[in-house]
Amino acid sequence: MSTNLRPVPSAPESQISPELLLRMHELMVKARALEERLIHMYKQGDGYFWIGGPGEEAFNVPLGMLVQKGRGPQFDYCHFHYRNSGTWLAMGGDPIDSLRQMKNTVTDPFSGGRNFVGHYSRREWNVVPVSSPIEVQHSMAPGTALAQKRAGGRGITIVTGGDAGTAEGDFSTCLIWSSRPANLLPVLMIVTNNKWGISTAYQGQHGEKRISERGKAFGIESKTIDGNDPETSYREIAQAMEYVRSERKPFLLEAMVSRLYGHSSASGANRMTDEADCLVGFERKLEERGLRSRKEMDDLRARFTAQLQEAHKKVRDEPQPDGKTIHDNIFADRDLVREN
Amino acid sequence: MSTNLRPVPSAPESQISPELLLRMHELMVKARALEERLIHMYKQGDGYFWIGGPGEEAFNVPLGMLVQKGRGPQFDYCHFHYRNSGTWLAMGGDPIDSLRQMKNTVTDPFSGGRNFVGHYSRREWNVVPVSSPIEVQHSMAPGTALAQKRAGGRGITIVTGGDAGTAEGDFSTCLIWSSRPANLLPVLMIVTNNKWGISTAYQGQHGEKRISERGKAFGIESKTIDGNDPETSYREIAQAMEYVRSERKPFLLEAMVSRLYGHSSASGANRMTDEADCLVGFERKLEERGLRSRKEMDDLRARFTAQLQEAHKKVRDEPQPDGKTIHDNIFADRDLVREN
Amino acid sequence: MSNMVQAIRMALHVAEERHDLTDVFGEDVGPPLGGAFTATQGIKCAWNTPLDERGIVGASIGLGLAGCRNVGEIQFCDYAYNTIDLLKLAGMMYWVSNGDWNLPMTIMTPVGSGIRGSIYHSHSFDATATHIPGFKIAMPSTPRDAYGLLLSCIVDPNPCFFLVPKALMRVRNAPGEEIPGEPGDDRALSKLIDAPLGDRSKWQPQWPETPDLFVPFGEGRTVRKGRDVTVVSYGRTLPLCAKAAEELSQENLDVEVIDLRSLWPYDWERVKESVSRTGRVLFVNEDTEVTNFGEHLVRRTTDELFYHLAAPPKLLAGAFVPGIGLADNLEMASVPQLPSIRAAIAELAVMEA
Amino acid sequence: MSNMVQAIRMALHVAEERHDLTDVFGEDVGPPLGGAFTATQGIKCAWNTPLDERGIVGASIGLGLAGCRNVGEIQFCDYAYNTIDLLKLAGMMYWVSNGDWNLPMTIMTPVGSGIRGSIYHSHSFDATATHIPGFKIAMPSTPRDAYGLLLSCIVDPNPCFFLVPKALMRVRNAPGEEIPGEPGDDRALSKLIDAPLGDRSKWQPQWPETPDLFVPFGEGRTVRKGRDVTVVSYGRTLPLCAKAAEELSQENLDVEVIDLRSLWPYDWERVKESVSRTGRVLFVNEDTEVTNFGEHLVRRTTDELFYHLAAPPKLLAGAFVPGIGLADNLEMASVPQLPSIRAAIAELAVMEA
Ligand SMILES: Cc1ncc(C[n+]2csc(CCOP(=O)(O)OP(=O)(O)O)c2C)c(N)n1
Ligand SMILES: Cc1ncc(C[n+]2csc(CCOP(=O)(O)OP(=O)(O)O)c2C)c(N)n1
Ligand SMILES: [Mg+2]
Ligand SMILES: [Mg+2]
Repeated sequence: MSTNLRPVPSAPESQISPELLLRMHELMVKARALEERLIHMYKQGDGYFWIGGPGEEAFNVPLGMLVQKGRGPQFDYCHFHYRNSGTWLAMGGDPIDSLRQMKNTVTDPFSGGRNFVGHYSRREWNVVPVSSPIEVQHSMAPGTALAQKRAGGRGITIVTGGDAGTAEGDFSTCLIWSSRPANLLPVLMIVTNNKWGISTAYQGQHGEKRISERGKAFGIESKTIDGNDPETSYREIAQAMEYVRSERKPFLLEAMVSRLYGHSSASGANRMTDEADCLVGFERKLEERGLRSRKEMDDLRARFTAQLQEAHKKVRDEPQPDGKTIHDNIFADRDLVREN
Repeated sequence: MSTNLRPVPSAPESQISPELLLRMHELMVKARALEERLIHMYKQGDGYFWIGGPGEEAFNVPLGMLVQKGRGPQFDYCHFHYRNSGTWLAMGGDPIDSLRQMKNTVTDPFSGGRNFVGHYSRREWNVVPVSSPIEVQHSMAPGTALAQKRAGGRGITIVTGGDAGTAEGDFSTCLIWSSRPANLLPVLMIVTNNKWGISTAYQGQHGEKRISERGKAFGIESKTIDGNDPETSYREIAQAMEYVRSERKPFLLEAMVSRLYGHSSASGANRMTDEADCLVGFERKLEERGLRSRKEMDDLRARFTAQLQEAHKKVRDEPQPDGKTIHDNIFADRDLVREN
Repeated sequence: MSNMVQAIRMALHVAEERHDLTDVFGEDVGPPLGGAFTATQGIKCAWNTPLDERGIVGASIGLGLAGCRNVGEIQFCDYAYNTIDLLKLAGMMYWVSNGDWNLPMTIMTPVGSGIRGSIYHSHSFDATATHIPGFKIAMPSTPRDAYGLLLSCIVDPNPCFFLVPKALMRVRNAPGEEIPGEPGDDRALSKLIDAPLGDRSKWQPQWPETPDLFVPFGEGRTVRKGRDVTVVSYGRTLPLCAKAAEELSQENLDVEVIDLRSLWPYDWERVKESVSRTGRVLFVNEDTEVTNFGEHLVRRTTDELFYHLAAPPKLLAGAFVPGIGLADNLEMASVPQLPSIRAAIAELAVMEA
Repeated sequence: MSNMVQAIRMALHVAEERHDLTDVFGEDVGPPLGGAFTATQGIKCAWNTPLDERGIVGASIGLGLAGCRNVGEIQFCDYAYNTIDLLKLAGMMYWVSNGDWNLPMTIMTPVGSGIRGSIYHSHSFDATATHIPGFKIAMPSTPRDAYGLLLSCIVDPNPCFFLVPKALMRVRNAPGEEIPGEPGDDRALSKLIDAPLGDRSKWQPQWPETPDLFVPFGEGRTVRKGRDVTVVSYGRTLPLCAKAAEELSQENLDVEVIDLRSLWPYDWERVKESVSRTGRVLFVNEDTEVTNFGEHLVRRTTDELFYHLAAPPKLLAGAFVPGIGLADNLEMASVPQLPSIRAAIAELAVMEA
């Protein structure tokens, strides 16, 4: 790894309450168990493709806990990419729905079996459809933020993406449109930097010392944090969000994270041993601080694993969409997004 | 104008020889006379559309004088935009050819009457076809620079564009591809900042203090200069070029310039009174320094004007392309760019 | 009586006053210019964007997702070709979310030849647009249709393209086809709604009272009835087809001319009924002729009407060349003109069955 | 015997050794992966780019302008839709400079369905590509054709698309259609040129000696002769058409199958000769069916062969839906499959004249 990517110093001691830490841990375990189940499904042939966010839980879970979820410009708009399962769960998503999308059942609430796993979408929560093309969400984000700026209130637009994806012009579009002096926009731009784009290493492709520095020329507040530490993540995300909510200005947050199972099932979806596991680190801390014992944590993990196994069984029996339905829902006849 | 755009301090006293200054002046006058003739042609109906670079001569002429002109990777590749007439002339271009393109005659050596005026192209000189879509040249520039890096030598790639155009993703593409640690590229990126994109003022759209600062995050050497001063321009371009030629690394040069006749004929092509005229300033200096008298300058101007008037008459009688030729030159049957 | 840009302006005004249009935006769309063709002068919600078409389409999608009816302009359709991925995403938003997220948005853009715009200001967009599922596509040939179609685009809960034929920007309505409420006198209307030259900072438009008048999607217009040949067109070539038909009527040829007006959905019933009667059909548009929307119409014709045809269905379209050259001869040779249209109709009329 | 990815790899190797290919580049194209489909493993001049398709197409143009024969890969054609403007520019470089600057470059990209790639990894690109003037377009359906067509693309002095049907990446040549010089044994070939799992840093491919074998542009291949119906296809659907023809031969239907192989220029003479004989033609491809290249072929057929037709020329193509859904049923219903192709041929064969 190039010196560009020296480890990010962690933030000072936490002020986060023990309850919150435990809740965060629970969600991280749940998210990991979900991803492991999904990988298992893939390997069993219960789904054609897996992609997700194992290794990013320490960042994605706090993010989801801090999203102001709801419908319309008073709430946060979420333009996620395909590694946000932890965020989704922390927002209150039901893991079985991810299994449904994995198995492309008609019951998949995000796309009815049309889209890949991890491609969330829910109008009730302002989660716009995740799409596979890298970085396009960054060109759309200013649009929802514009509506929020005009509406007043504290709703913000959150857009996430990976490190390699910042090479697309859309990343630059988001920087430019969010920082226009004529209309600064409440956009929280998040880069989860796992130092890889599929098989392509970060260091050969990025002349930037840190991706977050790309905000500086535009006067955008920017920061790079250790996304492997959930306490740091929680605090930093909360701080960045507060800035965006109250100042109505953009913020660029880069989080250094791990990629624990490689890129996707296309690269085998096997456990990497050379990447730090945020869950291991966090659990050690919780144990040291006497907040949760190893046994409690193992039980928790076992409980989620069992629940997901049940869910898997259930989903296996759910129906596949009918071929004739491909023509359904091409055009809407009502303006659903404007109805209350 | 916002404080973002405070005037750029001029460089220290010139070391440029009087001969060079006089040559530069002559070319600036010639370039101005050419643009004025082209505008005149437009207003007379001898052409459908005018666009060009009056007001940018103090930057564009030195640029053209410093280009290492020739064919193939040992020479400079030029990816120009539509305001580089001064550069073209300084490289040795014949002004009558611009008139031909203005009048879309079959004799137009750049496109045979197919393309707008100012859309230069010449393989012998490594000048790739200027295209109207803003900023696309920035995505192509890394390609010629790659060939040059591999070929060795001192050839560089020069790419020019306006201020507003830097909002396109292609500008960011050029920054990123030129500064890849795996292969730094000899690209001289030039932004001529006239503080306008057609009718849209700079200050509402640019959060950057200076466009050149966008290079910093990528470790790209960057500078903003007063492009209205030909001595500064010459020195700064020479310095930037020397860096790119010898270091084989990118450089981002922003030049503050004037737009003397508005955007194009679409906005009337009338002389603006609120923009500084680089030629006026330079002529005052030359007079003060006793290098060229007012009378000599007036004569020079009159001579070019007369020559261009003659050329205009000549071009008026040259034939238009035949409609049947639209199908010519769609596919090449020989690899001309590789033949010597 | 309004020309097409004025009609567009009036529609935008009506939409921002009565139909919750929140944003009209694009390069040079806001003050002081009000659009490269002046179509957005005096619109209160019009604003200037950065020079970034991906940002424009992206913002249009984002605004639509947030429930804001909006019109994003691409200054010339020639500059939309780096956004096809985003347009495709817009077209699939409702489908991919299986009916959860619809997307109200309109992309307005000038298309086609006719102003000696040379290579990068003369493109057609109908072939590209009709190949993107999930969009409704309108393309007027009269100011009144521009008014009614644009209003339909704006209130539609789906992504729409509003394609404006550049060549017809200054064309006026035929007598009797005014927009109700607009002054009959051109000068009077201009005084009310055209921004003055020079300083415009204090200018306020005076809008005539014009009604909601929706030209629905999928409803073509039979511009001229006829027995011998059916001609189907839209945009710049439509009035040329009508003119050719009129001229040919003096040669005893009775030509029916249909203005498609909306390309998706399109009025197949009208085309079908006509071709079933005439047995001969010519489709005319100016996009380049390979993988052209007119070829879709030819295919549908052979699919459904083969046994009604008295002659092969024909397409007259733009030459398959990389661009439209600047010189007059080049432009004229590249896209259908009155003589070539007339000749194509006349030839088709006498083809053996 | 090679499969299609291996054939591509061998062609790239031959081109870098003997035909001045200087660069093969794109996302994950260089070591360690050697391409999402392994098509660039072991190629010395292959390198990884930033994740930026505009940069890839732009660099390909720039390299070509500098005289470097190059192959730029777009990982999936679905991700080329933000580069259409650049592709159009490439296609016009020679024309706009009136014959001064030709542009050798190849854009290679996997296309189509067949791997349950869902919405964004299943797109076809033939409709889009054939609407861009100035490109030559190759689309193989066998490894040997992939080898020969890719070599033709690389040495061509013009921009070329090399469209690789994803579904056929692992398909092998029919017996007797090997690439001369390749080992007949699959395992032997794999040992020579497939990168090993795990650490590849010390791996070196052992290339078999394969010759220059150019499949020229504009030359289709009659895969099967027949008297009753002509079927014209390319890419993924071609072997399905051949299979359908074989099955239908047992029902006494004699079907001719033509593999177009190159979509521009295309072998019209071959199609024309065949349709003149059979009077019936079905075009099959999997791009969405509105403004589809097959519609161009239908149009040309009615234009030139109307009076030879015994039945309407038909097109079987992809459904006009925003994407190909992930679930098996959805994919199968979205693009032509063996049963639908067989049915379409059978139906056409008995249509009344
Ligand atoms: C526009 C586009 N190009 C290429 C791809 C193929 N692709 C999928 S993920 C990926 C790498 C993404 O890397 P990064 O942005 O760092 O995100 P990560 O997967 O590492 O979280 C690529 C190239 C794509 N999905 N979209
Ligand atoms: C991609 C694209 N979008 C829009 C246009 C229309 N257009 C032509 S020039 C221009 C403004 C360019 O401003 P800037 O980059 O500052 O250059 P300047 O003309 O001021 O030198 C615009 C919007 C275009 N030519 N290309
Ligand atoms: Mg990454
Ligand atoms: Mg400018």
